[in-house]
Amino acid sequence: MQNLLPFFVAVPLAGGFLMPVLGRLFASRRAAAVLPILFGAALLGLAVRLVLLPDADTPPYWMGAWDFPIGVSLVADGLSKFVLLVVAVVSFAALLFSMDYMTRYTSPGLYYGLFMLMLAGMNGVVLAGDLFNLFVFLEVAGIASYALVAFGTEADELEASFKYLVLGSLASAFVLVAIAVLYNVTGHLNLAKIAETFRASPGPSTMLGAALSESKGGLTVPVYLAAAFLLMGFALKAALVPFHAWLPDAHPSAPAPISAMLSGVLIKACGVYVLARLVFSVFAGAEVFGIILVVLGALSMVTGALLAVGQSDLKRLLAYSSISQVGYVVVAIGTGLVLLAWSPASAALGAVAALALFGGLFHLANHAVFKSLLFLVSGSIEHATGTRALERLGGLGRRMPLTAWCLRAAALAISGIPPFGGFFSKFIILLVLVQAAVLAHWAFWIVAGLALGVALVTLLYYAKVQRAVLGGAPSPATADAREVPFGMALATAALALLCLASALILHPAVKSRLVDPAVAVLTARGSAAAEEGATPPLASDAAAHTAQPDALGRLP
Amino acid sequence: MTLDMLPYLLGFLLLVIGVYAIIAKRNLIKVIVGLLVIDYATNLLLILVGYRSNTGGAPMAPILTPQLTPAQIARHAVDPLPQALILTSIVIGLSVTALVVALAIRLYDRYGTFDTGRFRNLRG
Amino acid sequence: MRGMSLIVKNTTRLVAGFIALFGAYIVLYGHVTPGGGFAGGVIIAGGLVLVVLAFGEEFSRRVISHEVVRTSESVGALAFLGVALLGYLGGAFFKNFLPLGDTGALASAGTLILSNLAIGVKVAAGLFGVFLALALFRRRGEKRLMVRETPAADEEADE
Amino acid sequence: MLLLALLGFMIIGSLVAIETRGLLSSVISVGAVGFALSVIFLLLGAPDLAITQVVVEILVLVVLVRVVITRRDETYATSRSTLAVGSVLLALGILVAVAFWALGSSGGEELRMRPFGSPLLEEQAPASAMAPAGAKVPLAAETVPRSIGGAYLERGLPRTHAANYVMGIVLDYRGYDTLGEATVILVAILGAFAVLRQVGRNRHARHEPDR
Repeated sequence: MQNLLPFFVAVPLAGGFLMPVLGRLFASRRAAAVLPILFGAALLGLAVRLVLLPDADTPPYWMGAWDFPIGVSLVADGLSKFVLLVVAVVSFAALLFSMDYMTRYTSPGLYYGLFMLMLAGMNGVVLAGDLFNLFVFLEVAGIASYALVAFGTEADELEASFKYLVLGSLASAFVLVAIAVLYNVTGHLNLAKIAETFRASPGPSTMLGAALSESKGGLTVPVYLAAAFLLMGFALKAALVPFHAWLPDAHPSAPAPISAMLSGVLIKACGVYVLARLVFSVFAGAEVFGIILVVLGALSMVTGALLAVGQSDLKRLLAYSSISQVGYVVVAIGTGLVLLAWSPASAALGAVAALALFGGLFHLANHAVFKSLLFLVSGSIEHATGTRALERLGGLGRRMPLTAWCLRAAALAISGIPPFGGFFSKFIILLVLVQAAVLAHWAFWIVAGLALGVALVTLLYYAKVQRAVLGGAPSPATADAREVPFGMALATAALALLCLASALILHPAVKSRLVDPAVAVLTARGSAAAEEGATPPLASDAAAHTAQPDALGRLP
Repeated sequence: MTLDMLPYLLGFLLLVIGVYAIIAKRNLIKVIVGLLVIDYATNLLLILVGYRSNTGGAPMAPILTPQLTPAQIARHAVDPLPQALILTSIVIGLSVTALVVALAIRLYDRYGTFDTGRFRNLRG
Repeated sequence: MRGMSLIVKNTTRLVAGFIALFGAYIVLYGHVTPGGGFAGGVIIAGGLVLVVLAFGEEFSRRVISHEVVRTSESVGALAFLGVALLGYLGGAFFKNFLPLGDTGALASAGTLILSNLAIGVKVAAGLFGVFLALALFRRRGEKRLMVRETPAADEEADE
Repeated sequence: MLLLALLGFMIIGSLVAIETRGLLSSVISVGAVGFALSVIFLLLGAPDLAITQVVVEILVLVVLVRVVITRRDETYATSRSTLAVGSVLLALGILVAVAFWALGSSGGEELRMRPFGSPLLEEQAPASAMAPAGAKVPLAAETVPRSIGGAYLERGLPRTHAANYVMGIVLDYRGYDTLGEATVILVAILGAFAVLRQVGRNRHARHEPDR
C-alpha cells in the first residue's frame, strides 16, 4: 500500500507550479479551468480514499526517510482526515464555480496557480507533524490568500488585502516567536515529541507556574508564554473576536469562489483546526486553554451576529456571520476541553465532552458547506445582477429559480431549521452547553443562553436576506437577471444537496467512519494528559486506544 | 532576573516596537517598516535561542573546515537548526515584503498617498 | 526609466560579470562553504538589478524578457520538486538518492548540489521578476481610460 | 558586550525608523537595523545567515528606496488614536513584563528557558529517551543530546556528507520545509504579478460591478 499522504501536498503544488506557465496556452478563460478542476477532483478522490482507509494503513510519512524525531513528518489521524475531506469538497465546488465566474477577471493562469498553491498550503498545514513545517505551509496558504483577496485590484480590495496581510504576518510572527521559545525549552519541533516532553516533565517549581498549572500536565511559565503567542497567532488566523478586524474587509473583497474558500475552509484549517490540535494534543489539554477558547468563542458568536444584523452588503453580512458561526465551533471545542479536564471527577462529563467535540466538528463541516454555498450564491447573484447591495436586490425568486433554491437551502441550514444538518449541529452544541451547566458549572448557563440568543438572531438576519433577495418585485438591477451558466449552477446545486445530506453524518455508519475517529483523537489526548491512567477510559475511547500510537506521528 | 536572559528580552522589546509601528502608524511605508522590524525580531530571537558560547574562543559556526574535526563541531559549534529555520524565515519575510510593497504602490497609484487615513474608508 | 551616466554604465559593465560569477560560486559551493542556493540566487538577482538600474528598462527588456523570467522561475520550482520526486523513486520524497561522496568536495552530499542549483535559478529569476514588476510599475495615467479594453489586451495585461 | 551594543543599536534604530519624519530616512534607518542584524548573525556563528541577510537587505533597500523617492507623500506624521494604541501597547507591555519575569525565574525545572549561550544542546539524555522503540541505535552509544539540534551536530556529517551542516539540514533533513519555502517565493511572485496587473476585471462582462 503506497502512502497517500505526500500526494495531498504534491498534487496541488504541481498544479500551482504548472498553471502560471500553462495558463496562457489555453484559448479561452473557461478552458484554463479544466486542469485545476482535474487536480481538484484528484484531491477529492484521494481524500475519500484516505477517509475510507483504516488508521493502521495511514502511518505517518517521513520526508526523506529520516526517522523520528529528526525528520519532518506528515501525519493523518482521524481529525486531519476529516478536515482534509472538508477542504477537498469545498475547494472542488469552488473550482467548478470558478470556471464560469472567473471570466469576469483577467489572468486566469495566475488565479488558478494561486488557488492551487493556497490549497497546497492548507493541506500542508492539516498534515503537518512538525511545528516549523506547519508555520511554512501556513505562510504558503496565507500569502496566496492575501494576493487572491486583491485579485480584482480595485482600490478597496487592495486596502482590505493590505490589512489582511499585515495582521496575517503579525500572526505568523507570533507563531515563529512561540516556535523559538518552545525549541529553547523542549529542544524539539516535532509536535508529538513536544507533547511527550510536556507529559514527561515533573512540573513547575516556581510559585506562579504551580498556580497556573493546577490541572497537571507539567507546563511551566515559559511554556505558557509560548502558548500565549500561539493562541494569539491562531486566534488571529481564525478571526476570533478581539482579533477579527481583518475578516469583514478581506472576505467580501475576494472573488466569490475565494470568499467561499476563505470563510468555508481557510479560517478553519489554518485557525480552528490548529488551535484544537495544539490545545488538546500538544499542551496536554490544560483546562485554562479550554476556558480561554469558550470565552473567545462566545465573544465571537455574539459580536459577529450583532454586527451582521446591520449590514446591507450581502457578502459583508456573510463575513460577519462567519465570525459568529466559527464562534459556535470554538465554544463547543473549548467546552469539550474544559469538561475533559474535569472528567476525572465524574465519568458523565467525559461522555458530554465527547458529544461537545462531536457537535463542534459537525458544525465545522456544516459551516464549511453552507457558508461556502452562501458565498457562491452571492457570486451568482452578483454575476447576474451586478450588485450585492441588499436594498438594490429583490424578486430573484422567479428570475433565478435554481440559485434561489440554493440560497433558501443554505439560509435555512445556517439558521438551524430542522431537516438540515445545521439544525442538528447547533442543537447538539446547545444540548451540551445545558448539560455542562447542569453537571459541571453554572457559568455554562450564560454561554448556553448566548448561544440560543445568537441562534435566534441568526434566524432573523437570514430571514431578512431571503426576503430582500428573493421576495418583492424585481428592482432595476434584477429586472433582466438570468439564471447562471452551467458550471456555477452545478457547483451551487451540489453544495445545496450537501447541506441537506450533511444530516446523514448522524447515521452511525457515517459517524463511525468520519467523525468518531476525529473526536477520539481529541479525547484520547486530553484525557491521557489530564490524568495518566488513573481514570477508566471513556466510552468512546475504545477506538482512540487503537489510534493512539499513530496519532501525531509516533512510530508504532 | 539574570543577565544571561537579557538578550532574549531585548529581542522581545524589538518585537513590541514593531507591533507598535503596525498599530499606531497610518502610513503604509511605516507599516512596512514595522513588518520588517518584526521580521528582524523573530529572526533575532531564533538565532539567540540557538547560540552556544565557546569557552576560550570565538563562537564556532557549524561548518566543517580543514582545521576542525567533526567531534569538535559536535562539542562546541552553535546549534545549526535555528539557522536553518532563520534561512527559511528570511526568505518568507522577503516574499511577504515583495507582496506588501506591490500592494502599497498599487494603493498609492489609486489614492496618490500612502496615508490610510486619507483612503476612502472601508465600510464598518 | 532611463539609464544612468557613462561612468555608472562602464563600472557596471566591469562588475556585473563578477557579481554573477560570485553568485554562481555561492550557489555551487553552498553545501561546503557558507551560502547556498538562496543567498547565491539573491546575489545573481542583485547583479541583474544593477544592470537594469544602470542601463535602463529598455535594455533589460531586450536582454531578458518577462517570459524568460517567469518560465525559469517555474522551471526552478519544478526542478526542485523533481529532485524530491526522484527521491520518491528511491524510497521517499526528498530521499537523498545520490552517492554522498567525500565531505568538502564539490561533488559531495548527494542531491544537495542539485537542490541548490534549482533554488538558485528559481530565486534569481523570481526576485529579478519582482524587482522588474515593482520598480517599473507604471501609474495609470487616467484610471477610466482602461475601461474599454479588448479581451486579448486583458489577457496579457498582467505585467 | 558587543552583542548588547548591537541589540541596543537595533532597538534605537527601529525607533528612529518608526518615528522619524521623512519616509526616505525611515527606510534607510530600517536598512541600518537590518545590517546590524547581519553583523549579529556573524557574531553568533552564522555566516550563512549573515550573507543572506546582507544581500536580502540590499535588495529590499533598493526596492523600498525606489518606491519612496519616486512618490511624493507628506503624511508620515499621522498616527491613530492614542486610546486604541495605548490599550494594545499596554497589553503587549504586560506580556513582555511577564516574559521578563518568566524567563528570569529559571529554577531547577526541566521545562525552563535555557539561558543565553548555553542551550539545551549541551545537555545529554539517555539514548532511549530520543530514539523510538525498535529504532537503530544512534552513533554515540549511551547518551545523546537532548535537542534535535544536538542530534544534527552529532550525526549530520556521516549521514549527509555536507560540510556545511546548515545546508545539510535545509536541503536534506528538512528539504520538505525548503520546498515550502520555494513555494512561498513563487506564491509571493505570482501574487505581486496579480496585484500589479493594470486591469483586474473584465469590463465588458455582462454588468459593470456597481462599486
